[in-house]
Amino acid sequence: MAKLKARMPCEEMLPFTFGTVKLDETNLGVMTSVMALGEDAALSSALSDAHGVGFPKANRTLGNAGGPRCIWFGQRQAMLIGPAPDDRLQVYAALVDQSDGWCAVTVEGEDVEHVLERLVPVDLRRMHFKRGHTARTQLGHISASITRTGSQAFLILVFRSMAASLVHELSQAMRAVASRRGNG
Amino acid sequence: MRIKGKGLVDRSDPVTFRFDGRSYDGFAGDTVASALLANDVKLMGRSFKYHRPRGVLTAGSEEPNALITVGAGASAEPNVRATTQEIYEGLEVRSQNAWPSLDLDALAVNNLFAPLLGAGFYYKTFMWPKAFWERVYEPVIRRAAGLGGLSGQPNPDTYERAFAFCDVLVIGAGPAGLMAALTAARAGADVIIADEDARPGGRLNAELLEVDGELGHVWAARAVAELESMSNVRVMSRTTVTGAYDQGTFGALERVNQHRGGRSDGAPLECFWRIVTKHSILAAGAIERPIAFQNNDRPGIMTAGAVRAYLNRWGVSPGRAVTVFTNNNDAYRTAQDMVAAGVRVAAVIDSRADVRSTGEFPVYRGAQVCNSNGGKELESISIIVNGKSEKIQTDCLAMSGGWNPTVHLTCHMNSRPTWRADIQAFVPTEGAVPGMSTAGACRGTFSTHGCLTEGAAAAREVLAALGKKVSDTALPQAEDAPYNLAPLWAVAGKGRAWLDFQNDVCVKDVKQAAVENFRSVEHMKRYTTQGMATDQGKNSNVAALAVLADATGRGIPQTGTTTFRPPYSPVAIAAMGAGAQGKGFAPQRFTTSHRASVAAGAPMIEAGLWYRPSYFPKPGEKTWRQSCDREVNHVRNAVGICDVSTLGKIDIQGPDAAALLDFVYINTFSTLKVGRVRYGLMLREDGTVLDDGTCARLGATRFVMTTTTAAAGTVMRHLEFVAQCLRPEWQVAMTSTTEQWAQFAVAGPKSRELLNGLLDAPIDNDNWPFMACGEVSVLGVGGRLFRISFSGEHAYEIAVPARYGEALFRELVARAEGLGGGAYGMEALNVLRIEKGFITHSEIHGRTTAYDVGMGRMISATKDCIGKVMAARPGLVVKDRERLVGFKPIGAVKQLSAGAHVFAAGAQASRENDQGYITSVGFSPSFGAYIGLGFVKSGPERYGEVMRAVDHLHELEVEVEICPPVFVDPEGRRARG
Amino acid sequence: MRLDCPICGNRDRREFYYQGDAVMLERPAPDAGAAAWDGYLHLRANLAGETRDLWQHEAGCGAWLVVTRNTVTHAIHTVELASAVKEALR
Amino acid sequence: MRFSGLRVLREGLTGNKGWSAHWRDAEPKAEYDAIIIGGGGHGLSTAYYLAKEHGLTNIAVLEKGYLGGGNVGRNTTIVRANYFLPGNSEFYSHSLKLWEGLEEELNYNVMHSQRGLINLFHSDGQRDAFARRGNAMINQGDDAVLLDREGVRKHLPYLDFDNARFPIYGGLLHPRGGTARHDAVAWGYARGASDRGVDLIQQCEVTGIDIENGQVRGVQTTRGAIRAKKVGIVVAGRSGQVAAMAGMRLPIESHVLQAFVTEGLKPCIDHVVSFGMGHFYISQSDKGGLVFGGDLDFYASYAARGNLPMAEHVMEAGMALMPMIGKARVLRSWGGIMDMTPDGSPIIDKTETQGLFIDCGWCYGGFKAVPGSGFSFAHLMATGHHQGPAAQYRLDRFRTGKGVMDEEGTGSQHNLH
Repeated sequence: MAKLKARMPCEEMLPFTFGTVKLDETNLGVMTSVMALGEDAALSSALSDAHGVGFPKANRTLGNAGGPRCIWFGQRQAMLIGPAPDDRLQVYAALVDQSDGWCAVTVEGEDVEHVLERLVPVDLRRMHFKRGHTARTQLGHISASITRTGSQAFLILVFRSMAASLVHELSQAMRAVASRRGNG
Repeated sequence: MRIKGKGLVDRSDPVTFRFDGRSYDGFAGDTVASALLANDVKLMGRSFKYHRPRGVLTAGSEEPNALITVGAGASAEPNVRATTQEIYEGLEVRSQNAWPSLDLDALAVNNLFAPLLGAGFYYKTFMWPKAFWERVYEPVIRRAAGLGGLSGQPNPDTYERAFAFCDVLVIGAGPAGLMAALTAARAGADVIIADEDARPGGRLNAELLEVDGELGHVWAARAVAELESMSNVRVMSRTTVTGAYDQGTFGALERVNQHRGGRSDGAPLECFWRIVTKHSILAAGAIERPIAFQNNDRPGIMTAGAVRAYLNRWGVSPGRAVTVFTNNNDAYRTAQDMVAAGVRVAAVIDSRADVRSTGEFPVYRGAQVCNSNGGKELESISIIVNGKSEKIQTDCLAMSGGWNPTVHLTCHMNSRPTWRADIQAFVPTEGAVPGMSTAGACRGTFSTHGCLTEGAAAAREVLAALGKKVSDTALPQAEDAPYNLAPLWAVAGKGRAWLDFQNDVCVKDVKQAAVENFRSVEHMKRYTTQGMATDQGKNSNVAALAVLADATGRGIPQTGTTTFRPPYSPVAIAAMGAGAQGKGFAPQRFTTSHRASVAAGAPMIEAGLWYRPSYFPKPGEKTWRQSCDREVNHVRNAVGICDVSTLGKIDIQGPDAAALLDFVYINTFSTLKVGRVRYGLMLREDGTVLDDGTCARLGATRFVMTTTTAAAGTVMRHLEFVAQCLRPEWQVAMTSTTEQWAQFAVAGPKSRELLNGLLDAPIDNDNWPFMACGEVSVLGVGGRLFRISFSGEHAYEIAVPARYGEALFRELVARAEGLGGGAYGMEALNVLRIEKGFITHSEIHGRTTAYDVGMGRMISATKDCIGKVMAARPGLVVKDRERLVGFKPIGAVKQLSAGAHVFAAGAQASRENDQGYITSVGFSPSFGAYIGLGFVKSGPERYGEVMRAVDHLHELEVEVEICPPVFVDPEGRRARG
Repeated sequence: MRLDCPICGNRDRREFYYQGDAVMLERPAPDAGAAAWDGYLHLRANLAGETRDLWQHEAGCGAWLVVTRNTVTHAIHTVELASAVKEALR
Repeated sequence: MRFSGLRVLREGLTGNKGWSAHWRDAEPKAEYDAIIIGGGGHGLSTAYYLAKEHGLTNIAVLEKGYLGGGNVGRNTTIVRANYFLPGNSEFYSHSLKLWEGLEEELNYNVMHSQRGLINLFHSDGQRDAFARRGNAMINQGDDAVLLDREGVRKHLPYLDFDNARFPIYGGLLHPRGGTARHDAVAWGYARGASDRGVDLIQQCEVTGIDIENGQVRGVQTTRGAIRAKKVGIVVAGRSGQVAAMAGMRLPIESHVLQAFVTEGLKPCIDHVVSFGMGHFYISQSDKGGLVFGGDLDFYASYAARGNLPMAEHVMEAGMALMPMIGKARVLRSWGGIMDMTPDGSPIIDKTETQGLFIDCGWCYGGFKAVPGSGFSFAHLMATGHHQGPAAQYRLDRFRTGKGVMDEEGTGSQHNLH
């Protein structure tokens, strides 16, 4: 019997590099919308017990790449990344599988802040937006989740269907920034 | 004429450029204007109305005369100020608004007819005969109007936009701005300093004034270097702050590559910045005023500060025998600098009688220039001194009527500037822009010392507000000369004395406006077009106001004020709309089956932001209709596959999820069993239909709602509104899962047969009846199966995680083809749903109620819901409302069109007789005829009536029978089979 | 224009959706009568001065907000979560 | 004084000394038969038609600023009659007919230019909706032509036909649509009204409306009390505040709409073009500036100025639709205050106070309505009866649901029309 072949949102589009900045797709594995129902504190401790990361404060992430990670994703909502959610969480939260709903890319390099300042209406400079900070905002006209993962690295999530537009927007900005370097 | 040893241009870097086809030499650092003046070219443009020959008036972005077109072909850029365009090797520029040439301009004949072309003449004539306005007068006027021209081709250049954030934005990098930035930056504030010039420094680059014992431009360069070395500072040169907006937001235009040829691919020409700041310091300087006198527009007549700037910054003397006409002290600097540079100064004409000024040049005190003489270049001026007329030979007159502080940005949030009599000028009103302070010349403080002092003081205030410790920055030493001025706006006399140079508004025009009762300054401006030119009145508004005040016998502050709106200087549409050209205007959303559909040759059409296949052509099919008919037949007779992933899917969970659904749908969902789906209709609060769709109950407290593709976002927002604003006490959470699932309709009598080949556990009519739903395993992948139908056939929608979407779609289509069916697109989908009378947003177009679409009885009587009360308004339940019906053509013409209006048989097709209209049509292969849906007054009561459907635009008139909107299987047996 | 979202912080106006007067929080009872419903849905004080209106941080956290704002100066005084304002009304 | 080409010639040859005031500035009298509050386009045309059609000349127009200083002086000058719904169709059709005779009527060149208006559509569904609209226009007796893609290309070759995000399927051409010189309309009506004896009083702000026993008695102003038997409120952008003086709350929310003009350019856009998908419309003035705009800023405002997000959105739409305008530079942007109603259609009606009338709620379509609105409002004020084409513009339609004219179908949210 035929088997269904999986396809990533940015397949065949990435990676590429312009100037000092590299854009690549990342596979985050299982992603689950965790929406609090009831007491937030109870949900946070249940999350900690089950997965070792609590429910993050607004605009923050808990955990790191590789291990379980919880990215704040909206009012009373977080994205649990990595493990399949423990069933016990259902007492405190609505859980929704979003593993296929979002396209995830990493963008990194020396000029990454200059690339993103062309697209994002939030101050993402390191002094204000540190590692572990996250924002729900827009990238161009695309609704996005943007998280700083390193001094020159960000994780960006957008709806899967907009992967091509995301790549287009980022590549335009990357080229423009690279051209300025060329001008010295 | 270039002056040896003068100027800041790089003499080691010669640059060649072309103006009107002729080659000229200049140096790096030159503008087109300075380089042309160095080559003794004085004629650079023509005025708007009279086509008067014009030379350069200023040395900055306020230039009204010397407007040129840069480049050629598609990237030609009109209306560039020669005074700001830097030259580069290979630059090609042309003059404008002249034909056949700048020197011999045919429309200069307008100048002879000037007496007929006074203020507002066009309001009084061109009215006869009536049809001549569009046919004769207007085309002639239009052709003559305008300045430069667009190429007419798509803009080939790249532009970008960006956001920047800071604690303090310093606008202007003259002495005040640089001092403010240094003070703030040294204390650790997050600073952006922006200046429109390529070279920061402001007037320090144009003067020979000293700061701390060195030339001002040297101090400025040192300050800029220090700022650029600091990580908390961003120095933005060639960047004009164009507008002040709410909550500390500023627009700014950076000319990234306008000064360079041969840009690399992807390099932006300009960048439009949105700068967000806690505080701003306006240090934008001042703009010198011309004085109105007869023929004051002749090439060679310039502002005094501009003449000085050309000498000191660019090493150019605009003349060989310079005269100065002034009402203030400042212009004497021009004479002094000229003499020091070895240029002859023929005279200084000072309108003030009581001054004791001297220099190495003749000074006429209490004198006025009353006329200029020459052809296309100044040859001499006539002056009146002690009541006597004298003529002075001169090829450059430097005039100064005083300085206007650059208050523009302080007006952008509706504040009006304040009149200051001592300097005869408007200054910013305190608090005009929240968070903005002002320093230096833009607030009427003109000495270098004053500018430095105020810049530092403004920064210290900001630092205090930011809670930062003020660093000990010593104030540099600089001149503190007094600015002494006696008002002189217009020299009395006959003839035309220009105020607004570009628009050819003269003193007499303002006076005539006053006579004709355009005495309000706003009326005068609109009647004469004063201040409407590309300089936004920067050079002329205050003088025009003064002339109006005089003409109406009022003081200047009593007459009115002047205001300015964004942008400070004009901004290219391409810059503010950067990235939107072509496909960049809105994000594109692609379904997982997109590639497969394109590979199958399907034309993809826009559905909101999504792309969906229109139809799937097969070899031998010549028209879309042939494909569509085949696809409809597939579904009716075998099985069809359609990607329906674009429909909104909202996962709704929580103890109060059912209550929420009961509240937003007109029908009841709390009674729905787990594992079942129900159709629902939701209203806006005003009683009209918002959207429709199915909603499945996956668990006791979990539902999945589907919305139409078009309304997915609107419905999500509506649900959040209800949950957060109306019922925050409810425990309910929702999120969109539209993107998580790839979902396909599998429709037709063979749909179950097809699915059973894919599902790991087979289904039958008992375990999966009509309107059942649940989880399934599809070729080993977990998915969802809904037995719902938008075609009326036995049908399902099957969903898998999106990563498997493409694979499943290909698999489904292949299997469907094996069963005598195949993929179907939007055209077939539309026909199928019309045949069943299912509505889309063509019918629920925002003006229809549940009653109108035949679902009035679905509104539950036993519960409240959004829209229920207002839907019962008397006007919305009358019988003769336009209500949903079907249409069948029954006469000789069998065509229907979804633009036709419907009339009673025999009635004239007029608005008074209008009975309704057709909203959707399709050719039904099942009937072998066109059928349609639409609305007719008292619709359901008129079934069987024969009416006229008239589409004037398509020249189509059809006899139609009004019928129930369900054409196929009205009992609904097929879907249940 | 920028709003201080109580959850996300200071953000550009382009992230927000505007609905209208915050009177929309006070939905009348179904039997409140035509005048009450007309007032709820249509009639507006529409003050030139301080108003309270409903916004949603649509491109951010998704929260509905009550914004107290001056319609003449565009000064923004307070931004509150609509759910909290509504709870307080009950 | 009658204006003519001959007159311009004679004055030109004699030093332009013979021109006189276009209108008379009057001092307020103690009492008038009727007072119009608001010296904008609608107020001035109301006064003109009251005098001309109904012989009421003992009337005054009270203007707090200067004549024509409101929306009539800050719009994008479009004149059209391309409505779908009954109520609007006949009203704008009537107004357009008045425009077509306005120069002769007023002896003032308002430069009404019927250069044609094209509404572009970008999908089959939009084409159908525009076809229905075009047919409604023809049913009303007006003109409309449905253009396919190639038809649009003939008229507007500079549009992006090859690569646009929302491809051009075609357009609905309204040949009699066009533009006019906005200020001239206000001045022409002012001159016409003044010549017929109407007192035009500038710098006179109404601060109160005097009502006794449900009957209007006059107004309080910054220049004293003035008695009047009838008072008409015609103050778009300030309707709510003036109505509040009579204790009324209106179905209106005030919103800011931005507009833009570029530097002067040689002729390049001959029509009025409207881009539905991007909410963008543009024309070129006789002086050469591209005049364009888009949607509301969407938040309630009395500031008459907008913010960048909408300004940028408008420019984006322009670039998406006609990338040849990229190098045109925006010279000036401005904002007008719009009376937004719950259905996007206006109000011309009596009020519960005897003798008090109101004309408001023009959303952002008021300019083209200037002649029609004045004509109908004058009729209502003079006779107490609604004039035919404006009969549906009732205040109570939202309460009753009868005669709601929601052309956009966006429902009772004021800013969505």
